[in-house]
Amino acid sequence: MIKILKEKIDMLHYVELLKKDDAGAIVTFLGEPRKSTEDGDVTSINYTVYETMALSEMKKIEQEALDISGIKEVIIIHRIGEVPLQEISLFVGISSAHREEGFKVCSMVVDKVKEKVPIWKEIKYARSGDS
Amino acid sequence: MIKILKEKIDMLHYVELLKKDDAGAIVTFLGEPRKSTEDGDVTSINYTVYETMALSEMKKIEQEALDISGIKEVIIIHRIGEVPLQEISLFVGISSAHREEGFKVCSMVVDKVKEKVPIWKEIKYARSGDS
Amino acid sequence: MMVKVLFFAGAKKIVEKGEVDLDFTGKTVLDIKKELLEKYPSLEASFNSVVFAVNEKYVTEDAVLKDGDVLAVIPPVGGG
Amino acid sequence: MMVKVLFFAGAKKIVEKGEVDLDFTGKTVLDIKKELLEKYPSLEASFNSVVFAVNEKYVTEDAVLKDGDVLAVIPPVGGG
Repeated sequence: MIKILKEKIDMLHYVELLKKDDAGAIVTFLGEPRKSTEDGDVTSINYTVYETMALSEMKKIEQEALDISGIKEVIIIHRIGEVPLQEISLFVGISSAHREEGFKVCSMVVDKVKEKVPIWKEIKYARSGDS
Repeated sequence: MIKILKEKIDMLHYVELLKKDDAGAIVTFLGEPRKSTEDGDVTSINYTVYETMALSEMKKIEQEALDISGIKEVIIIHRIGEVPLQEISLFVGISSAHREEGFKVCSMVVDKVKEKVPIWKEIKYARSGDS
Repeated sequence: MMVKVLFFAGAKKIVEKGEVDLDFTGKTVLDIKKELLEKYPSLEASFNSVVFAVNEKYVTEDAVLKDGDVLAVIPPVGGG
Repeated sequence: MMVKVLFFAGAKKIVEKGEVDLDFTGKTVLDIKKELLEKYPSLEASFNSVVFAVNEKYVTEDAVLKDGDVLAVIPPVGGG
Protein backbone atom coordinates (compact mmCIF):
# COMPACT_ATOMS: atom_id res chain seq x y z
CA MET A 1 0.00 0.00 0.00
CA ILE A 2 1.21 3.49 -0.82
CA LYS A 3 -0.32 6.83 0.14
CA ILE A 4 0.33 10.54 0.12
CA LEU A 5 -1.59 12.20 2.95
CA LYS A 6 -2.20 15.76 4.10
CA GLU A 7 -3.25 14.71 7.61
CA LYS A 8 -1.43 13.01 10.51
CA ILE A 9 -0.24 9.44 9.87
CA ASP A 10 -2.09 6.97 12.12
CA MET A 11 0.81 4.61 12.63
CA LEU A 12 -1.08 2.02 14.67
CA HIS A 13 -3.62 1.57 11.88
CA TYR A 14 -0.88 0.75 9.37
CA VAL A 15 0.96 -1.55 11.78
CA GLU A 16 -2.25 -3.55 12.18
CA LEU A 17 -2.41 -3.90 8.38
CA LEU A 18 1.15 -5.28 8.41
CA LYS A 19 0.29 -8.16 10.76
CA LYS A 20 0.04 -11.52 9.00
CA ASP A 21 -0.09 -15.05 10.41
CA ASP A 22 2.98 -16.03 8.38
CA ALA A 23 5.01 -12.90 9.21
CA GLY A 24 7.34 -13.12 12.19
CA ALA A 25 8.89 -9.68 11.86
CA ILE A 26 7.65 -6.16 11.25
CA VAL A 27 10.26 -3.45 10.71
CA THR A 28 9.07 0.14 10.58
CA PHE A 29 10.79 3.42 9.84
CA LEU A 30 9.39 6.74 11.00
CA GLY A 31 10.91 9.91 9.63
CA GLU A 32 10.29 13.17 11.47
CA PRO A 33 11.42 16.76 11.07
CA ARG A 34 14.57 17.09 13.15
CA LYS A 35 16.03 20.01 15.02
CA SER A 36 19.81 20.15 15.01
CA THR A 37 21.93 22.86 16.57
CA GLU A 38 23.40 24.00 13.25
CA ASP A 39 19.92 24.46 11.79
CA GLY A 40 18.69 26.95 14.38
CA ASP A 41 15.14 27.00 15.60
CA VAL A 42 13.31 24.59 13.30
CA THR A 43 9.61 24.35 14.12
CA SER A 44 8.33 22.35 11.17
CA ILE A 45 9.03 21.25 7.62
CA ASN A 46 6.74 22.03 4.73
CA TYR A 47 6.67 19.25 2.14
CA THR A 48 5.59 19.85 -1.44
CA VAL A 49 5.06 17.14 -4.02
CA TYR A 50 4.70 16.38 -7.72
CA GLU A 51 1.86 14.11 -6.76
CA THR A 52 1.10 11.98 -9.82
CA MET A 53 4.78 11.21 -10.40
CA ALA A 54 5.43 10.67 -6.67
CA LEU A 55 2.65 8.06 -6.55
CA SER A 56 4.03 6.30 -9.60
CA GLU A 57 7.58 6.23 -8.15
CA MET A 58 6.26 4.97 -4.79
CA LYS A 59 4.31 2.26 -6.59
CA LYS A 60 7.52 1.10 -8.33
CA ILE A 61 9.43 1.01 -5.03
CA GLU A 62 6.60 -0.95 -3.36
CA GLN A 63 6.60 -3.51 -6.18
CA GLU A 64 10.40 -3.96 -6.11
CA ALA A 65 10.17 -4.64 -2.36
CA LEU A 66 7.27 -7.10 -2.70
CA ASP A 67 9.26 -9.01 -5.32
CA ILE A 68 11.94 -9.87 -2.74
CA SER A 69 11.64 -13.34 -1.21
CA GLY A 70 10.11 -13.45 2.29
CA ILE A 71 8.45 -10.02 2.06
CA LYS A 72 4.76 -10.28 2.97
CA GLU A 73 3.53 -6.68 3.01
CA VAL A 74 4.89 -3.22 2.20
CA ILE A 75 3.38 0.10 3.32
CA ILE A 76 4.81 3.48 2.30
CA ILE A 77 3.03 6.63 3.50
CA HIS A 78 4.34 10.16 2.99
CA ARG A 79 2.70 13.13 4.61
CA ILE A 80 2.85 16.46 2.77
CA GLY A 81 2.14 20.05 3.80
CA GLU A 82 3.40 21.39 7.10
CA VAL A 83 4.71 18.72 9.49
CA PRO A 84 5.73 19.90 13.01
CA LEU A 85 8.64 18.45 15.00
CA GLN A 86 7.82 15.05 16.56
CA GLU A 87 5.15 14.27 13.96
CA ILE A 88 5.70 11.62 11.33
CA SER A 89 6.50 12.74 7.78
CA LEU A 90 7.34 9.30 6.39
CA PHE A 91 6.15 5.87 7.48
CA VAL A 92 7.63 2.75 5.90
CA GLY A 93 6.53 -0.64 7.23
CA ILE A 94 7.64 -4.05 6.07
CA SER A 95 6.35 -7.38 7.27
CA SER A 96 8.41 -10.44 6.50
CA ALA A 97 8.88 -14.04 7.47
CA HIS A 98 12.23 -13.33 9.16
CA ARG A 99 13.90 -10.21 10.48
CA GLU A 100 16.96 -10.17 8.20
CA GLU A 101 15.04 -9.37 5.01
CA GLY A 102 12.75 -7.02 6.95
CA PHE A 103 15.62 -4.76 8.03
CA LYS A 104 17.29 -4.93 4.63
CA VAL A 105 14.17 -4.12 2.63
CA CYS A 106 12.90 -1.41 5.01
CA SER A 107 16.23 0.39 4.77
CA MET A 108 16.29 -0.05 0.98
CA VAL A 109 12.76 1.34 0.61
CA VAL A 110 13.55 4.41 2.74
CA ASP A 111 16.69 5.06 0.67
CA LYS A 112 14.73 4.81 -2.58
CA VAL A 113 11.92 7.06 -1.33
CA LYS A 114 14.48 9.71 -0.40
CA GLU A 115 16.31 9.30 -3.73
CA LYS A 116 13.48 8.93 -6.25
CA VAL A 117 10.15 10.32 -5.01
CA PRO A 118 9.63 13.93 -6.13
CA ILE A 119 8.94 15.50 -2.74
CA TRP A 120 10.71 18.61 -1.50
CA LYS A 121 11.13 20.06 1.94
CA GLU A 122 11.30 23.62 3.06
CA ILE A 123 12.44 24.14 6.63
CA LYS A 124 10.38 26.55 8.74
CA TYR A 125 12.09 28.47 11.54
CA ALA A 126 10.59 29.98 14.67
CA ARG A 127 11.81 33.55 14.05
CA SER A 128 12.84 34.45 10.56
CA GLY A 129 10.37 32.77 8.25
CA ASP A 130 11.52 30.44 5.49
CA SER A 131 14.90 28.91 4.79
CA MET B 1 14.21 1.69 28.75
CA ILE B 2 13.86 -2.05 29.15
CA LYS B 3 10.87 -4.05 30.36
CA ILE B 4 9.57 -7.58 30.66
CA LEU B 5 5.78 -7.58 30.56
CA LYS B 6 3.05 -10.15 31.03
CA GLU B 7 0.42 -8.03 29.26
CA LYS B 8 0.02 -6.74 25.69
CA ILE B 9 2.69 -4.31 24.48
CA ASP B 10 1.19 -0.87 23.85
CA MET B 11 3.40 0.01 20.89
CA LEU B 12 2.09 3.53 20.39
CA HIS B 13 2.98 4.48 23.96
CA TYR B 14 6.59 3.43 23.42
CA VAL B 15 6.84 5.11 20.03
CA GLU B 16 5.75 8.38 21.67
CA LEU B 17 8.60 7.95 24.19
CA LEU B 18 11.05 7.56 21.29
CA LYS B 19 10.18 10.94 19.77
CA LYS B 20 12.82 13.60 20.39
CA ASP B 21 13.30 17.04 18.82
CA ASP B 22 16.81 16.09 17.70
CA ALA B 23 15.89 12.65 16.36
CA GLY B 24 15.04 12.43 12.66
CA ALA B 25 14.56 8.68 12.49
CA ILE B 26 12.78 6.04 14.53
CA VAL B 27 13.33 2.41 13.57
CA THR B 28 11.20 -0.21 15.29
CA PHE B 29 11.18 -3.98 15.21
CA LEU B 30 8.13 -6.02 16.17
CA GLY B 31 8.50 -9.74 16.65
CA GLU B 32 5.39 -11.90 16.58
CA PRO B 33 4.67 -15.61 16.78
CA ARG B 34 4.67 -16.84 13.20
CA LYS B 35 2.78 -19.64 11.53
CA SER B 36 4.70 -21.48 8.84
CA THR B 37 3.48 -24.45 6.88
CA GLU B 38 6.16 -26.79 8.19
CA ASP B 39 5.19 -25.95 11.80
CA GLY B 40 1.59 -27.03 11.52
CA ASP B 41 -1.20 -25.22 13.28
CA VAL B 42 0.57 -22.80 15.62
CA THR B 43 -1.86 -20.78 17.72
CA SER B 44 0.49 -19.08 20.16
CA ILE B 45 3.91 -19.18 21.73
CA ASN B 46 4.46 -19.46 25.46
CA TYR B 47 7.55 -17.56 26.60
CA THR B 48 9.31 -18.36 29.86
CA VAL B 49 12.12 -16.30 31.36
CA TYR B 50 14.96 -16.27 33.88
CA GLU B 51 13.79 -12.82 34.84
CA THR B 52 16.56 -11.28 36.94
CA MET B 53 19.25 -12.38 34.48
CA ALA B 54 17.12 -11.40 31.46
CA LEU B 55 16.74 -7.87 32.83
CA SER B 56 20.45 -7.60 33.45
CA GLU B 57 21.29 -8.81 29.91
CA MET B 58 18.73 -6.41 28.41
CA LYS B 59 20.22 -3.55 30.43
CA LYS B 60 23.67 -4.34 28.98
CA ILE B 61 22.32 -4.43 25.43
CA GLU B 62 20.51 -1.11 25.97
CA GLN B 63 23.69 0.52 27.27
CA GLU B 64 25.83 -0.77 24.38
CA ALA B 65 23.30 0.72 21.95
CA LEU B 66 23.12 4.07 23.76
CA ASP B 67 26.92 4.31 23.62
CA ILE B 68 26.83 4.40 19.80
CA SER B 69 27.10 7.87 18.28
CA GLY B 70 23.83 9.38 17.08
CA ILE B 71 21.59 7.09 19.15
CA LYS B 72 19.10 9.15 21.18
CA GLU B 73 16.83 6.58 22.81
CA VAL B 74 16.58 2.80 23.08
CA ILE B 75 13.51 0.81 24.14
CA ILE B 76 13.48 -2.97 24.50
CA ILE B 77 10.27 -4.67 25.68
CA HIS B 78 9.77 -8.43 25.82
CA ARG B 79 6.41 -9.95 26.57
CA ILE B 80 6.33 -13.31 28.37
CA GLY B 81 3.61 -15.87 28.98
CA GLU B 82 1.29 -16.91 26.19
CA VAL B 83 1.42 -14.67 23.11
CA PRO B 84 -1.11 -15.42 20.32
CA LEU B 85 -0.38 -15.03 16.59
CA GLN B 86 -0.44 -11.38 15.45
CA GLU B 87 0.39 -10.05 18.91
CA ILE B 88 3.78 -8.53 19.67
CA SER B 89 6.26 -10.62 21.65
CA LEU B 90 9.25 -8.29 21.22
CA PHE B 91 9.36 -4.54 20.65
CA VAL B 92 12.67 -2.83 19.94
CA GLY B 93 12.65 0.89 19.16
CA ILE B 94 15.61 3.12 18.38
CA SER B 95 15.54 6.85 17.83
CA SER B 96 18.54 8.42 16.19
CA ALA B 97 19.68 11.56 14.45
CA HIS B 98 19.92 9.81 11.07
CA ARG B 99 18.45 6.64 9.65
CA GLU B 100 21.69 4.76 8.93
CA GLU B 101 22.62 4.23 12.59
CA GLY B 102 18.96 3.61 13.47
CA PHE B 103 18.68 0.61 11.16
CA LYS B 104 22.11 -0.71 12.13
CA VAL B 105 21.55 -0.47 15.88
CA CYS B 106 17.95 -1.76 15.82
CA SER B 107 19.08 -4.85 13.94
CA MET B 108 22.05 -5.29 16.30
CA VAL B 109 19.84 -5.01 19.39
CA VAL B 110 17.35 -7.57 18.08
CA ASP B 111 20.21 -9.98 17.29
CA LYS B 112 21.64 -9.58 20.79
CA VAL B 113 18.25 -10.03 22.48
CA LYS B 114 17.75 -13.28 20.58
CA GLU B 115 21.29 -14.43 21.34
CA LYS B 116 21.79 -13.37 24.97
CA VAL B 117 18.55 -12.84 26.87
CA PRO B 118 17.47 -16.00 28.74
CA ILE B 119 13.96 -16.35 27.35
CA TRP B 120 12.59 -19.57 25.93
CA LYS B 121 9.70 -20.29 23.68
CA GLU B 122 7.39 -23.22 23.57
CA ILE B 123 5.14 -23.41 20.52
CA LYS B 124 1.46 -24.16 21.15
CA TYR B 125 -0.51 -26.02 18.49
CA ALA B 126 -4.23 -26.00 17.82
CA ARG B 127 -4.76 -29.77 18.12
CA SER B 128 -2.10 -31.74 19.91
CA GLY B 129 -1.04 -29.60 22.82
CA ASP B 130 2.62 -28.71 23.31
CA SER B 131 5.59 -29.02 21.01
CA MET C 1 5.77 21.80 -31.04
CA MET C 2 4.22 22.56 -27.66
CA VAL C 3 5.71 21.22 -24.42
CA LYS C 4 4.34 21.85 -20.94
CA VAL C 5 7.10 22.55 -18.42
CA LEU C 6 6.51 22.04 -14.67
CA PHE C 7 8.60 23.72 -11.95
CA PHE C 8 8.86 22.70 -8.29
CA ALA C 9 10.47 23.85 -5.05
CA GLY C 10 13.33 26.34 -5.60
CA ALA C 11 12.91 26.45 -9.39
CA LYS C 12 9.22 27.29 -8.98
CA LYS C 13 10.10 30.22 -6.71
CA ILE C 14 12.58 31.59 -9.27
CA VAL C 15 10.22 31.25 -12.24
CA GLU C 16 7.32 32.43 -10.06
CA LYS C 17 4.95 29.93 -11.55
CA GLY C 18 4.40 26.20 -11.44
CA GLU C 19 4.03 25.62 -15.16
CA VAL C 20 4.58 27.22 -18.55
CA ASP C 21 3.57 26.13 -22.02
CA LEU C 22 6.58 26.41 -24.29
CA ASP C 23 6.60 26.59 -28.10
CA PHE C 24 9.75 24.53 -28.46
CA THR C 25 11.88 24.27 -31.59
CA GLY C 26 14.62 21.86 -30.41
CA LYS C 27 14.62 18.11 -30.08
CA THR C 28 16.02 16.83 -26.79
CA VAL C 29 15.78 17.59 -23.08
CA LEU C 30 19.19 19.24 -23.34
CA ASP C 31 17.83 21.61 -26.02
CA ILE C 32 14.89 22.61 -23.85
CA LYS C 33 17.19 23.04 -20.85
CA LYS C 34 19.17 25.61 -22.88
CA GLU C 35 15.99 27.33 -24.01
CA LEU C 36 14.71 27.56 -20.44
CA LEU C 37 18.02 29.09 -19.33
CA GLU C 38 17.69 31.76 -22.00
CA LYS C 39 14.15 32.51 -20.90
CA TYR C 40 14.94 32.39 -17.13
CA PRO C 41 18.66 33.18 -16.65
CA SER C 42 18.26 33.13 -12.86
CA LEU C 43 17.70 29.36 -13.03
CA GLU C 44 21.36 28.84 -13.88
CA ALA C 45 22.67 28.09 -10.36
CA SER C 46 19.88 25.64 -9.60
CA PHE C 47 20.20 23.98 -13.02
CA ASN C 48 23.52 22.44 -11.94
CA SER C 49 21.65 20.01 -9.74
CA VAL C 50 18.28 19.44 -11.43
CA VAL C 51 17.17 16.32 -13.22
CA PHE C 52 14.25 15.96 -15.62
CA ALA C 53 11.17 13.82 -16.00
CA VAL C 54 9.08 13.47 -19.14
CA ASN C 55 5.50 12.35 -18.61
CA GLU C 56 6.32 11.43 -14.99
CA LYS C 57 9.35 9.28 -15.76
CA TYR C 58 12.96 10.25 -15.07
CA VAL C 59 14.92 10.78 -18.32
CA THR C 60 18.48 11.61 -19.30
CA GLU C 61 19.24 14.85 -21.12
CA ASP C 62 19.49 13.14 -24.50
CA ALA C 63 15.85 12.01 -24.35
CA VAL C 64 13.86 13.15 -27.40
CA LEU C 65 10.70 15.21 -26.80
CA LYS C 66 7.50 15.05 -28.80
CA ASP C 67 4.55 17.39 -29.16
CA GLY C 68 2.36 17.47 -26.06
CA ASP C 69 5.00 16.07 -23.67
CA VAL C 70 5.04 17.24 -20.07
CA LEU C 71 8.58 18.01 -18.92
CA ALA C 72 9.17 18.37 -15.17
CA VAL C 73 12.22 20.18 -13.83
CA ILE C 74 13.12 18.23 -10.68
CA PRO C 75 15.39 19.90 -8.10
CA PRO C 76 17.14 17.55 -5.62
CA VAL C 77 14.34 15.68 -3.87
CA GLY C 78 14.14 15.52 -0.09
CA GLY C 79 11.32 13.38 1.15
CA GLY C 80 11.34 11.46 4.38
CA MET D 1 30.08 -26.37 49.51
CA MET D 2 26.48 -25.59 48.59
CA VAL D 3 25.50 -24.42 45.11
CA LYS D 4 21.97 -23.63 43.96
CA VAL D 5 21.26 -24.93 40.45
CA LEU D 6 18.45 -23.45 38.32
CA PHE D 7 16.83 -25.27 35.41
CA PHE D 8 14.76 -23.73 32.61
CA ALA D 9 12.73 -24.77 29.55
CA GLY D 10 13.52 -28.32 28.36
CA ALA D 11 16.00 -29.03 31.17
CA LYS D 12 13.40 -28.03 33.76
CA LYS D 13 10.93 -30.49 32.25
CA ILE D 14 13.46 -33.33 32.43
CA VAL D 15 14.53 -32.61 36.01
CA GLU D 16 10.92 -31.90 36.94
CA LYS D 17 11.85 -28.98 39.13
CA GLY D 18 13.15 -25.45 38.64
CA GLU D 19 15.92 -25.55 41.21
CA VAL D 20 17.97 -27.91 43.37
CA ASP D 21 20.45 -27.23 46.16
CA LEU D 22 23.54 -29.30 45.51
CA ASP D 23 26.24 -30.25 48.00
CA PHE D 24 29.07 -29.95 45.51
CA THR D 25 32.57 -31.31 45.95
CA GLY D 26 34.23 -30.19 42.71
CA LYS D 27 35.64 -26.86 41.70
CA THR D 28 34.57 -25.69 38.24
CA VAL D 29 31.42 -25.44 36.16
CA LEU D 30 32.66 -28.47 34.19
CA ASP D 31 32.85 -30.49 37.44
CA ILE D 32 29.29 -29.58 38.37
CA LYS D 33 28.12 -30.36 34.84
CA LYS D 34 29.48 -33.90 35.25
CA GLU D 35 27.88 -34.22 38.68
CA LEU D 36 24.52 -33.09 37.30
CA LEU D 37 24.77 -35.67 34.51
CA GLU D 38 25.35 -38.43 37.08
CA LYS D 39 22.36 -37.25 39.09
CA TYR D 40 20.10 -36.71 36.02
CA PRO D 41 21.35 -38.97 33.16
CA SER D 42 18.38 -37.94 30.98
CA LEU D 43 19.88 -34.45 30.71
CA GLU D 44 22.63 -35.81 28.47
CA ALA D 45 21.11 -34.99 25.07
CA SER D 46 20.19 -31.45 26.09
CA PHE D 47 23.57 -30.86 27.73
CA ASN D 48 25.21 -30.80 24.28
CA SER D 49 23.74 -27.37 23.68
CA VAL D 50 23.42 -25.74 27.10
CA VAL D 51 25.53 -22.90 28.42
CA PHE D 52 25.89 -21.79 32.03
CA ALA D 53 25.51 -18.65 34.06
CA VAL D 54 26.84 -18.07 37.56
CA ASN D 55 25.08 -15.39 39.58
CA GLU D 56 23.29 -14.18 36.44
CA LYS D 57 26.38 -13.82 34.25
CA TYR D 58 27.36 -16.14 31.39
CA VAL D 59 30.51 -18.14 32.22
CA THR D 60 32.73 -20.66 30.45
CA GLU D 61 33.02 -24.21 31.78
CA ASP D 62 36.37 -23.54 33.44
CA ALA D 63 34.84 -20.90 35.74
CA VAL D 64 35.49 -21.65 39.43
CA LEU D 65 32.50 -21.90 41.75
CA LYS D 66 32.33 -20.77 45.36
CA ASP D 67 30.00 -21.57 48.23
CA GLY D 68 26.58 -20.03 47.81
CA ASP D 69 26.85 -19.46 44.04
CA VAL D 70 23.74 -19.73 41.89
CA LEU D 71 24.40 -21.75 38.75
CA ALA D 72 21.85 -21.54 35.94
CA VAL D 73 21.66 -24.19 33.23
CA ILE D 74 20.71 -22.22 30.11
CA PRO D 75 19.29 -24.15 27.13
CA PRO D 76 19.43 -22.39 23.73
CA VAL D 77 17.52 -19.14 24.22
CA GLY D 78 14.76 -18.11 21.87
CA GLY D 79 13.34 -14.72 22.64
CA GLY D 80 11.86 -12.35 20.11
